[in-house]
Amino acid sequence: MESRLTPPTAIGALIARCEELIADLDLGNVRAWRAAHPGRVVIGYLPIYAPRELVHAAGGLPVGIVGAGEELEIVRGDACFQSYICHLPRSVIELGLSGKLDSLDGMIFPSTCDVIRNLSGIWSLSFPKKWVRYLDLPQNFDASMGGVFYRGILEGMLRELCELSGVDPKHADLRGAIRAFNANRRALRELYALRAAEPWRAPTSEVYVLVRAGLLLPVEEHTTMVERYLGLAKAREARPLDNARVALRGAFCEQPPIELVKTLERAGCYVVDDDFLPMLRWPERDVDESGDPLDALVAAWLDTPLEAPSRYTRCNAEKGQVLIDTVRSTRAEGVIFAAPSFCDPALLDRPMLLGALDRAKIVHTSFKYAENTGQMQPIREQAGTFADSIKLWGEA
Amino acid sequence: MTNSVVKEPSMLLQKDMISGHYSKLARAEETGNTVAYTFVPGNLTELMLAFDMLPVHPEINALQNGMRKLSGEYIAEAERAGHSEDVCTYVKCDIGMSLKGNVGPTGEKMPPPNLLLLSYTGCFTFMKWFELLRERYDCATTMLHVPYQAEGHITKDARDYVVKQLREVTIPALEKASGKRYDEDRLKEFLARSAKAEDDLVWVLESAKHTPSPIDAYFGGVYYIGPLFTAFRGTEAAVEYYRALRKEVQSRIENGEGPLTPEGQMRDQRFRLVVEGPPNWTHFREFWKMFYDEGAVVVASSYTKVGGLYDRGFRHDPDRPLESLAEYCLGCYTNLNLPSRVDLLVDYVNDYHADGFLVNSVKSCDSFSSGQLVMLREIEKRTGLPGAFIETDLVDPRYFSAANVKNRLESYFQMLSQKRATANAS
Amino acid sequence: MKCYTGIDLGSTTTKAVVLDADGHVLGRGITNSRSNYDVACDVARAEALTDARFNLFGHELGDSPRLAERRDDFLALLRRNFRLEQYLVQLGQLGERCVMLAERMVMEGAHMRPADAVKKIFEDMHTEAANLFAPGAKLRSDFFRDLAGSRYAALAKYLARQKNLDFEALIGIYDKSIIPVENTIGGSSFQTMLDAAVRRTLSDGLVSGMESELEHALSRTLATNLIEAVSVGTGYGRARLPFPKEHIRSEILCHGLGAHATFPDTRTVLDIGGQDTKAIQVDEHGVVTSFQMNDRCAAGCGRYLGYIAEEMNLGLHELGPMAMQAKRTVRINSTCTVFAGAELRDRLSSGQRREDILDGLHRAIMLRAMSLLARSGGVANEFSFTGGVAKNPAAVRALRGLVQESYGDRTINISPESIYMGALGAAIFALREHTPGKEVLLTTSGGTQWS
Amino acid sequence: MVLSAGLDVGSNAVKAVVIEDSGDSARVLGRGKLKVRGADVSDVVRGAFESALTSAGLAEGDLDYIATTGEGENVPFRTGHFYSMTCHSRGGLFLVDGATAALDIGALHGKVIRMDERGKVLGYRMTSQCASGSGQFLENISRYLGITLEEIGPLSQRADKPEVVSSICAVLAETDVINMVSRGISAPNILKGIHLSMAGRLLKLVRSAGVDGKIAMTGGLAADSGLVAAMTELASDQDFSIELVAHPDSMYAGAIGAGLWGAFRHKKLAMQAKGV
Ligand SMILES: Nc1ncnc2c1ncn2[C@@H]1O[C@H](COP(=O)(O)OP(=O)(O)O)[C@@H](O)[C@H]1O
Ligand SMILES: Nc1ncnc2c1ncn2[C@@H]1O[C@H](COP(=O)(O)OP(=O)(O)O)[C@@H](O)[C@H]1O
Ligand code: SF4
Ligand code: SF4
Ligand code: SF4
Repeated sequence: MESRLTPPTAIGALIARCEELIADLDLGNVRAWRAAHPGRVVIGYLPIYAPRELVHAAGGLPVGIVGAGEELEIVRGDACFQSYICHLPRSVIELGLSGKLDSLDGMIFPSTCDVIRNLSGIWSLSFPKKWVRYLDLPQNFDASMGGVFYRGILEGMLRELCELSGVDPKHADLRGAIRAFNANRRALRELYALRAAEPWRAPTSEVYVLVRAGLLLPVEEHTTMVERYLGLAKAREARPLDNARVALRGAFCEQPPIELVKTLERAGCYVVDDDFLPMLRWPERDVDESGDPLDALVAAWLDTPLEAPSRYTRCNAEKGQVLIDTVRSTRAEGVIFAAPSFCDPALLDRPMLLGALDRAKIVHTSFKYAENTGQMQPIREQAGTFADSIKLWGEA
Repeated sequence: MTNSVVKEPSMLLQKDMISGHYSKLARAEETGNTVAYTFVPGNLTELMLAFDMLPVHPEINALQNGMRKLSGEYIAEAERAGHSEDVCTYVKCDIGMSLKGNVGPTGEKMPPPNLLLLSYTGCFTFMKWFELLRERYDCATTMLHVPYQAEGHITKDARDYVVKQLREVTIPALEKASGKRYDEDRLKEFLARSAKAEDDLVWVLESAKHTPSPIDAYFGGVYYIGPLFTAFRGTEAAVEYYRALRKEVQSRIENGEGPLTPEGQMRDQRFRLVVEGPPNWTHFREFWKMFYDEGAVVVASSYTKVGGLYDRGFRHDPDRPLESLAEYCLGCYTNLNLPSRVDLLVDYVNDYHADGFLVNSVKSCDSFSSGQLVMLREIEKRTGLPGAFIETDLVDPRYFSAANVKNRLESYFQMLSQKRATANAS
Repeated sequence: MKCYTGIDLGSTTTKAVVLDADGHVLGRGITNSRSNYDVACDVARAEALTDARFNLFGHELGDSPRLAERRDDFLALLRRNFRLEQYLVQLGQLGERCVMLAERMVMEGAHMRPADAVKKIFEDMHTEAANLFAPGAKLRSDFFRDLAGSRYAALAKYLARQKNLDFEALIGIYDKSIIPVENTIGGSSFQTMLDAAVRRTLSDGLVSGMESELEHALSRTLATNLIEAVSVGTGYGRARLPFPKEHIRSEILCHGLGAHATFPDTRTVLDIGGQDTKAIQVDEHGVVTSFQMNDRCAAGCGRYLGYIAEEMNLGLHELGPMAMQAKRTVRINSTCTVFAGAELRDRLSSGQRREDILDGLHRAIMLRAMSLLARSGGVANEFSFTGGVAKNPAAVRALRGLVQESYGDRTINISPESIYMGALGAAIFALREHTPGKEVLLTTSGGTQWS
Repeated sequence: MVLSAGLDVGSNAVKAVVIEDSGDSARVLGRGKLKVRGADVSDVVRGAFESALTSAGLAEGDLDYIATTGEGENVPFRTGHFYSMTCHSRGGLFLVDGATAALDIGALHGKVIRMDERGKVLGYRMTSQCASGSGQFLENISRYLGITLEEIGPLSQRADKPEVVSSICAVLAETDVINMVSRGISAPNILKGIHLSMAGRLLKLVRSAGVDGKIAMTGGLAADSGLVAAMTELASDQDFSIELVAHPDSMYAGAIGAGLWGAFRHKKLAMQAKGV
């Protein structure tokens, strides 16, 4: 039954490099970038979406902060957050207070949920000298209302970023930035397409770390890396296993431990789609490179079919539609809903998504995790049973 | 006499207002009134009244159900229907009630909404809540996005954004749902009455600066804010209620009396506290008793500001109808950023001569709770006073551990008196 | 002599401290908490008074120049023998009950009647009892329940295998019998047991030829009347103590005060007990200025270690020393007490060393404590660690490391009497109740010279 | 005819069965069960397996397939592995004819598994990470009360005034229980109180999985007649139409399911080998 999937050493090395980047909580490579680019800013951003193009245009490096994974010991973080709040803010605060984020000149806290919103306040109380911005993404998607408001925010942000990095706003190359990120997102879309088609060539345990490395790398470098992986993966020797094809949802903000992804694969699942790290993949189309670049970014938020619990869906019919379309297009046989414990947005959204799946006759299963979940056994049992039931009874 | 509970006359008045409202709702279909479901923070009551719409506040139903010990079963019902244990229990209590036939806390049936009016202030859960309600009722929904006061003040851009939405989205939606035309002059009349009642509420809340305090600004305070934060703002009834309340408090001040508790006049005021966070509703009396038994009176609280920071000067303004509504939405307590919340509480501690402050952290509410531990430390630092921290929930009876809360409060009060004793000795 | 008692009725252990009118500690007593709170309280108090008597006795002996030099050895031996007597008395009661239950039991296929088996077990326990308390022997626990329990289990296991008896049923007999036995206060009086202990000790010949002086000192000790003037209760079960409300104090204030009295420069106190953890800040008078405690989840408290010890079939005393043998610390994230056993089995089966796992568990507990400390305002200088878990060397080591990592150099005080801090604080409150404003400060060694 | 073994390696005990599958019907030839506590798991596995073989009168070499469930990695000699809910549903259906769901309550987790008439898993619900109200908890309490596992059920059914346990945390609940004893509450009333609170939680789980009708109790706590009675009582109070059925072999349900799936796989593999 078990076929060994031995990655060619080139892929192994590439993935190992990603894992190293992720595991380095002191952000060594960011520090190195900073040292190599004196005067330019490094700006952190939290889930789930921030227009990184602004930072890039101001000559800076945007760095995604999605928590700290399972290795960081939490002391001060738990002192700031009660037990019934998800894990992400505690590890972010722990990173901050222990000096591991000193290489960042500022932080952007998007309007993802109350926790991240309030974290922005904690941040300004804790680091009064650092640049901190709350990014109020509009929930009114009319260009004349939400659009105008959002454009104002983006303009202000770009101005401040330029000021921080000593760049004349007139020289900020926003269009160039859009181009660079479009290229990156294209590569990631190709990666996801490959995985959906032939998950044995691009297993999710690799895809996940490969994408995640994009939080920390300059975008051009990451694009090259993804393209390289694509070339290697397409050429690799691998044959399919008798696994169940599943789509994963709920993990858009606090990220699951890599071990969880591996556990799913070991339990007989091919993850053919997921909602990991939306900040790196949204919007799932090219941002307009020709017109006014700020307007293009505004439109990117207003007009794309983004589906995440933090974004208002305008009508009942819209709910879950993106998911159902994805399940169909990736030929997933079921959906695993894995959400962080105590994540109100994900967990309040869940009954609605599951309802939509039921109506579409798509099977699903759910469980919760935390970024430092150590006990994989219950998860393995649930995922394994789900895979068993798809495999043993799939056709019938 | 063992079970009789002492109530202030104003409380009885309020009780009538509320039950009157619920029976109006029950008869909404007969009387042809349209019904809008909406939320307390940043509510647009005057605007709804201007369209003769009756508001239903799901949070108020939830808290009333909590006080009437019905919430446990409703929450269980929602969890049975697939809701997670982890999420806000107001939502689950409401969904559970609706699943169980939508019978309101007074035993009368609630009408389904003609419109879901989502004026979204200070909490993301509201948005999910309305999506869930929309799925249940499949009715017209309108969303007013109110930005957060991230910079610690209301920006012009934010206000313009809200006003524009009010004009181009909300008002048309209300017109459509009610079948009535927007009449700005009517709105202005309501706003003028609001401002009158608001003056009296502020007077009452600030009466706690007296020693002894004539009110409890938390356990009593939640009653005092009732009419103004819900369906009655802008009505003549509210104006009268606050006039009566003010008189009542005035007479207590003159007689040097303390607040009325369910067990009668509170005599001995040993500790003056400022409280942050909503109360627990399922064990409200038991909770309150833990305070007055120890001679603790609350002189200021943030919870009484979730429906507007009137004591900081804001008034609804008939001369700037939509602008002042927008500022109202933007200005509610939960829409303040954390540093502003800290500033406000520090001011309360100082202005009201408090001996200490307490955070009641509720499991349900990320909007309130996340960051409270940091606030606690910051306030301790700035005021030099010790703070206390307890954890309960709004309406989930499983999360109220009386022994635990009592243990902490007792320890805290013993600590305050020990501190005072040594301060006096030296 | 007037004395002042503090009683700390904890979830796991019940502690008593007796002070004299000058605030000197006369004696300390401890017992395991049990379902009958009054008994637990009485036993702890009796133990403290016994301890006080021994201390007084030592004092009296000190007056006799001939005896003085051998006093410490003699006293230590006497204490051990006294405990042996106590043990034997309780063992007798336990044995009777167990045999009675076993009589009613049939075990198919067994090569021995259950009652005879139980009799045999108790005979062996009686025989080996003296060794248990012999000088130099390491006790697994301070409590009869654990001491007798572990010996019974070991002997029962052996016998069950040999004679094909049902081991679980034998254990069941013990579990059933121990409860009534520990919930009745022993029949023999202090004096009878002391007499027996003295006889036993004299037979060792350590002080032969000095019997008359001993006699004299003994009678003087017994003639001193210890009159309890005021008792103050604290701890988890304090509300159920038979004390008036004004003689009940929050354990937070008591721990703060106890730590302050023992180490006057203490500004931060961490107390880890059976099911709760408290981080307390105190000022220069021992007055609490801020505190934090865990809420409704007992993850990472002393009980957690209790479960682990049980799972590994170790005594609580042995757990820490074993963890100290770790070569590397395993990362452990879940400290849910109930899952502790499962987590341990998981990790053992994945091939990790048990010393390393144990060390990881200790670190995990201390990490939680560090968070509470941070919540309460951090770790100031000096810092005292109190409660039962402070007796565990691995826990202490983990704490030292973490404090160093997060706060730098801090003086960390750990008294050998750490478990009594709450009771000590309560006793000081009792004394103050009587003599208001009395400031009690102990010497840093944390006790009287004889303890 | 196929001979297979099913081994359920649990956190509390290892259960082993030997199954004879003769096409239309199957039967359990032998059983073995050993507690894990304190011992090396692989020894326990071996021991339970041997005693199942002995009671079936067979030797390891007679078996066509050895299937595991639970912590299957501890069984190096396994032929294949199936996940626990796949096995409990199958085993539950085997033991309780016409069951629409299996309720598996073990030492640490409770799971309800909804299935169709062929034993296919349609959905499930599981208790959360927090171990409140698990079998382990009940076991600790019974030790504290000086009661053997077998006595729990009968005693609980003698209760006249069950005392409710308020704490959600199992550890704090233990202290609650000590408190109760100190207030003179009788063991039956305490046990029944615990059973009722567990029953409440489990029924909630059952409801949330959308299950009604006949439910097969599987796992260790199926042997606890007090829990089953409490659940039945509470369900009827709540007008919840379920019928809970325990079988003397319930604690072996996981192992039986594994054995049955093992036999199924063996036949399939044999057919493939024949080139069918
Ligand atoms: N001699 C010892 N060695 C190691 N740990 C001990 C020892 N005695 C007690 N403990 C630990 O202390 C805990 C009990 O602490 P204690 O302060 O008595 O708690 P409580 O006040 O809640 O009863 C036990 O659970 C155990 O972990
Ligand atoms: N007769 C009984 N009465 C009550 N509980 C029992 C009985 N027999 C076994 N148990 C409980 O069943 C649990 C073990 O269940 P099991 O399904 O074997 O768990 P696991 O699969 O996790 O090892 C133990 O916690 C034990 O307390
Ligand atoms: S995991 Fe959920 S609750 Fe936590 S920060 Fe992210 S979106 Fe908010
Ligand atoms: S999270 Fe808080 S503010 Fe939001 S709905 Fe719940 S209780 Fe209200
Ligand atoms: S069972 Fe474990 S996780 Fe649950 S409350 Fe108790 S200690 Fe905490």
